[in-house]
Amino acid sequence: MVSPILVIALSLFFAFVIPLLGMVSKKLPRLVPPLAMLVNLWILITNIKFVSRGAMLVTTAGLKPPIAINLAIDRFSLLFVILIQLIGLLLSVYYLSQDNRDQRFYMLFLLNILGASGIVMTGDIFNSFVFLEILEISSFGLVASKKDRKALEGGFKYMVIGAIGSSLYLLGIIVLYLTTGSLNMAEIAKLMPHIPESIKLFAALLLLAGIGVEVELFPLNAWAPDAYHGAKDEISTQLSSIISKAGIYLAARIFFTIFNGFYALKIIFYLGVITFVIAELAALMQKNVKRMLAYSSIGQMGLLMLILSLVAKRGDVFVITTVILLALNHAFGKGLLFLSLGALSGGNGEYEIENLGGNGRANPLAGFLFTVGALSIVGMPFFFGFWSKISALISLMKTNVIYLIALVLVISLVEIYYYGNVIVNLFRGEGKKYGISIVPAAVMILFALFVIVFGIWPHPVFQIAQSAAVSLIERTTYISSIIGGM
Amino acid sequence: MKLFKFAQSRSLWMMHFCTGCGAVELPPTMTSRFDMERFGIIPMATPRQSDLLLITGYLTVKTLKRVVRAYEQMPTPRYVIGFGSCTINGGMYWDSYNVIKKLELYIPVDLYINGCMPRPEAIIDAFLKLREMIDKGEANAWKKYIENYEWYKKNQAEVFDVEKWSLKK
Amino acid sequence: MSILYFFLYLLLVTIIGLLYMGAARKITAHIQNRYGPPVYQPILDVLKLFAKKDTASHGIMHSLGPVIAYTGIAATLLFLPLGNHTPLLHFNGDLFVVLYLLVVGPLGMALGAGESANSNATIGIARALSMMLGYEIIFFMATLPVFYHYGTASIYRVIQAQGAFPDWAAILFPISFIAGLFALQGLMGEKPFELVVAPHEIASGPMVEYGGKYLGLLQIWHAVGIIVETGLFVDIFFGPQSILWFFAGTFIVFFATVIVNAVMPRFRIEQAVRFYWGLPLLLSILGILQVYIWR
Amino acid sequence: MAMFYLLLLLVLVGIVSFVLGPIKVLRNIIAFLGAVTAFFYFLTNIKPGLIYSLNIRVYNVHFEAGFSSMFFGVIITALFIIFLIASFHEENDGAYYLFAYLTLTGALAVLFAKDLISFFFFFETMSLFSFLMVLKGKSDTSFRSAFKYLVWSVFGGYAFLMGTFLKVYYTHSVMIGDISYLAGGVKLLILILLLAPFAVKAALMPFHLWAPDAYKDSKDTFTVFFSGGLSKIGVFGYFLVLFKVFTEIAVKYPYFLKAFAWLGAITAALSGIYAFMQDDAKKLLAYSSISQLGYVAVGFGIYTHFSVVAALFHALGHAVFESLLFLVVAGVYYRTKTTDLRKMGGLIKRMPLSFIGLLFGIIATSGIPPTIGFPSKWLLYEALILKGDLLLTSLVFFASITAFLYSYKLVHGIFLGKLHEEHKNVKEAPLGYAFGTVVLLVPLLVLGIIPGLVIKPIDYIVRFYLKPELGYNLANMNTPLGHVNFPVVGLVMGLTFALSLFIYLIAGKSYRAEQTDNYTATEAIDEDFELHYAGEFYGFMKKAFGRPLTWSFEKILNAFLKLFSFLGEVARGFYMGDARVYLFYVIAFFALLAYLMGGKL
Repeated sequence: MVSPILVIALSLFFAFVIPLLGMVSKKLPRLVPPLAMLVNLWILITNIKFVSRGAMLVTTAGLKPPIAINLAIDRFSLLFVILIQLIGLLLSVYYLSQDNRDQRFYMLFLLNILGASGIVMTGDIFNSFVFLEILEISSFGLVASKKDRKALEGGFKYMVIGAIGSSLYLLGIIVLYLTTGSLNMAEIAKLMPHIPESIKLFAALLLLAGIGVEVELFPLNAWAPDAYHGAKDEISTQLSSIISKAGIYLAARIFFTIFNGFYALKIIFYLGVITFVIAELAALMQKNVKRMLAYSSIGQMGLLMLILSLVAKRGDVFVITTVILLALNHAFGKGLLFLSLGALSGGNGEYEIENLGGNGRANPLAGFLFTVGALSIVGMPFFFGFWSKISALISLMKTNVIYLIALVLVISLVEIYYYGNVIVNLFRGEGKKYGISIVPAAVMILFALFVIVFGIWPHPVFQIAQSAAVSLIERTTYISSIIGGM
Repeated sequence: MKLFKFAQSRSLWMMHFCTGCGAVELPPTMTSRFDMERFGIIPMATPRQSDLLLITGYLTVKTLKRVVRAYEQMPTPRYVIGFGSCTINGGMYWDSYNVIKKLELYIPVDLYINGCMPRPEAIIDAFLKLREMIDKGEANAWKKYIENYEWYKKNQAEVFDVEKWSLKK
Repeated sequence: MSILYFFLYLLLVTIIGLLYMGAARKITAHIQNRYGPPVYQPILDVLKLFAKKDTASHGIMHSLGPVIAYTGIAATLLFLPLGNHTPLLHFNGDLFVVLYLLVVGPLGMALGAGESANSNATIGIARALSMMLGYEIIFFMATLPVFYHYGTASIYRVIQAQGAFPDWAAILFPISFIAGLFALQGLMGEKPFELVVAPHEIASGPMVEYGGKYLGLLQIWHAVGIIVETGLFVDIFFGPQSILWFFAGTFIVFFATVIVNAVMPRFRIEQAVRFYWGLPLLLSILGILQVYIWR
Repeated sequence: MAMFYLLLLLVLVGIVSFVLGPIKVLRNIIAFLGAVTAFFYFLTNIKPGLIYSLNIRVYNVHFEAGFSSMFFGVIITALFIIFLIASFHEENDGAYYLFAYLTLTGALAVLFAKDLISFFFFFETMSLFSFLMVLKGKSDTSFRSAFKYLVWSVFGGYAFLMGTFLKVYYTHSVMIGDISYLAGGVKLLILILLLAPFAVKAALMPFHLWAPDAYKDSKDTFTVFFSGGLSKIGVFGYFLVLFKVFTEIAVKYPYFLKAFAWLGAITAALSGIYAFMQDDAKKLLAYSSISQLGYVAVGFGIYTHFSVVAALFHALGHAVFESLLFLVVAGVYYRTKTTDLRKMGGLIKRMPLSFIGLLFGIIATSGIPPTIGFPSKWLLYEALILKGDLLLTSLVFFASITAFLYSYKLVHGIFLGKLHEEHKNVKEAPLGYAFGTVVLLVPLLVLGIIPGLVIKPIDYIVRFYLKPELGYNLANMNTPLGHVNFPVVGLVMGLTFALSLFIYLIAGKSYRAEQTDNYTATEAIDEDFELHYAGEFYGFMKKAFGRPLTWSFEKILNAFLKLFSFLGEVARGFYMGDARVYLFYVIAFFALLAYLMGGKL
């Protein structure tokens, strides 16, 4: 077998190779990321069969946990890391088509993917902090890489809030270390019962701050609209499809595995609801399509978090499955939306609805893809979104919060309203025609295919998500498989 | 057939074309003093419905064409009564440049009522005369119009634009 | 055989209706201190009209309009019991058949008048139809309590359910009866609701392009219409009558409308409709409440 | 299995005709054959009581064919064929037919669906693709109306979904089944939520706001199917919810039924009034369609055996004559390129067949015998009087009077009056339209004279749920109140018509007059003189109605939209774009948490 540690090691290696290649030729660097992703994916896929019900332990420096740093990969994390690498691969292929980027961009991109995968794979809470830092810093760079006023502004805001968040996250880790004397997630989880409530709560809140920035929870998500708006379209895709997914994973891992569905999740529940409502309402009033997408993706994350927090009420496999489905739908649908919006606006920053009027008719492919993405996000039948939304509602029902179903449906109507408005405007009147080269088109079509194919035949995704969910739910197995019996 | 003739003579629906001062004599004729409805004569709104065209007073170039049009719109059998001396010879307007002197030249007239103005008694008398004529089958002026159509048209053409004003059948 | 019977029946009622029209003219004349024409005058008019040689027609629908009109009213007549005298068909249809057949006539005339591209005609039609929003609904609401009270929708059974003089529907439901009288005035198109044929205003409205035999058909349509409309009213409100008393009743009702017609000026159209939505509507609603209270 | 095959067939035909998009002839042939095959497959293979459940692993989709679904299915599929044949004359791409077929698939699947989730699924499918059909409409405003339509129908769908979840939550069964045994008011809530989408589809006020625009702006031939066919889903839904889901409603909530009936009557009356105020033919027809569906709601609201029979019969009648009217107007538009009543007129001389179609269409709309409109109206009135709600009866009668007004305005505006100069040489509508017109005329007259033909199946649908009171055979109908022999009515009308025609023929002859040979106070008019009186046709009624005419549901809706946009503004207020403020948020957040958790720390 090939050790998954290589995923991290190789990514780092490739990242440092890039500048060297850059000296050789300007064209080479952009070939590196796809290569790296391919290798990583190959490694991960070879590992799938070794990841059984518990977590697969990958030790470093020949020491056993809890002493040593280690990766702990169970089905849940494997699913997420594969998702991240896959979207990373698609994006890096997307980059192939466009030159006039300097090599640093590709470095940042690789590091970003590295950070995300690291967060997902590590079994060590301090490492998760390290990877979080890598992730965030590289994202600041990526957002700002457009080098215009908006982009820099967005990057700056992201950096400020992200820095605060991650420092608080570190603080939380320190608190846990002081009380348990361990940095290993499994170890901490094992000792969790012995920690006094107040400390537990304190730590949980601090950690929540760090994660909240990533998953765009209400008060901590102020950076998101500007960052999404300022960044390039593909970077926005990355923000919504990769970084926030890492955040979701971290939230699930920490608050469920470590804190064992601790009631701090109640806070997440309320925050999720608030985020969901406020963001969607804000999107309703947006005339700028890209900002609208930003708000909508915040809203989606809010929905995700509130569904996730339902685990506190009842550790149910179905709820986690729903979370995964929503995450997948969001990753692909929203990614598709951002990319096709880029194609529709022809790369120049004209995201106002009236500027986009008729562009859908002028560029049919991009218009069609945007429509597909939008319909999937609002959860129309024959698209993957339908299943994720239905199962979200079902899990709401299973956990006896009927009134939330009404809320979610009303907000979904709001979603229909603004997305429908955009779609209708896209196909009204005569618009400007922009060419779309083959590679980005192919990437977008792949995104769309996922949404449509699994919208019509969702069963495989359901199965995978379920098995992943099971391995998250059985936390005792996870713990025992890392540091033997408890 | 006899019955129909009887009906025709007994029910005359009148369209009074009030071109001149003669019209003032009609209200007393209709209302309670003289009451022409006794003889089954009532005023009608449109030429389509009426049998009897009553030309009350002088005709000018301007009104003649309209009279002709109205006359042609009336379904046959149709009757014309020239009312007052103006319709006979222009009356007091005999030397006016734009008054029609002789009505006969343009549409066939069954009978004239002489005088200026004829009193209501005279009008009713005329109606009764017309009734007799119909009974006897003498009131055939409308047939004359159909027979000598071209001649009438020629006369009309001297006064106004026949093409525009007369109806195609 | 029965078909022949229908034809004679129809002919008879048509003549009676024409005589009613003559009577109306006579009455009006006397009110205006004149002699007026002989009572049989309308018959002469109709004969004259049918004797007309060449009448103008604006096309097939324009020609068929009066035909359809007469069709509608004749068909209605065959479903309407005249007091105790019942045509063969009375049991095959009830109130709603009659009500809907009554509409065929105006519709036919409307279609015919419409094809003659004459604005006056169309304005007349528009008025006629709008007037229906006024009187038709009042008439319906006025008759409803009777049918509801006797628990049937068949005119024949309503007649039979009523008795001799004291228990007539008119006595039982005086409010509805009055409302019905209001409605009847509009239904007959008499002043103050004579907006459809307003000779001095829109040149006799729908009839403006009709002369000769078309006008004749419309005349006999109107003639039968008088009998049917007043007859429906008498049937519903005056219970079972022998045929003679039935016609007496219809004549009395008709007489009332004629007198009102003779002394009334004319409404403007929206005034007329609004009038119906005022007092008559209130009365008919009161009538309905009355029957509820009785139950 | 048959049902699944049917749906599959439809989807495949749609996809094929999409692929064949550019090759017009072949595509049309395929589309046509597909529709016909589907129709006959439906007639032959699908029997009531047929059950099939499709397991897509994640979820089990249950199908069941009942009498009602058969009834509506036949109507919808037949109308689809008529729409299809006519639509070949228009400029359409392959996608248009794909969407059309998927709409039909959704509609039929809704009829077959046995469990609520898949019902919702197919309902949304239908809404989505019919939305796309409207989006492909003819005018630029079609976008706006399509959007309106989407939002409304999705609103209905979500209400239905909410109801579904409530039902599942309380009854633990996702199947379409009884909820009337539930305790408390929740069952009323579920009832209303489940009825909402059908109220939207059948354009019951106040859910009708999408309909006039959507009907006006969708392609003319599609409107035939849209108004005649898809609205039947709404009627089907009424039946489903009132009889299968809430079986004891007459006992539990009689007042709900009363309110429902009144709502239907108000819909009929008000939209009748709106209808005769319109100057656009399609908009007028849209309102008339809404008005006619109002009667159906009344029939269901009365909830007696023959009122429901009347409602279903009227639904059928609506499908026939409303589609006929829309089809004729579509043909007229095809020739004259306008639906504005003020710009047309006198076309009777140019398009006689269309005129006949429209004439009988409006006669049926006004419910005059001997057409399909009459028996249902008659039954409905009998039911109303028997129920004893006289004021409701009067309101319904008022509505049916408005039918005369808008019907005449329609026929006069298009076919009667003066022929316009630019329409001097228009031809009769092309074959596709003519075919539909003739085909629709047959049931319109036959079922008007012999209603017994369809009363029987309808009675089968209803008598399972309600005590049969209506006595009927092929010709007669008996209610406790009265009795009609429809053939006799037809016969008498024919007879008297023959008589009057005889009088007309023996009387003196007549000549054909020009339209300029007209009584215009003896003024000579020339060809282009404007004699056609069509604009402001019932203008004086504006005065008669006064202010109330200006009230509309739009205002309430706009108030809602205002509320939402206000909330949106508030929400946006949080993201004012100042980094310092955002920092403040973070700190405030922690202050708040510290305060809330203060006790525990």
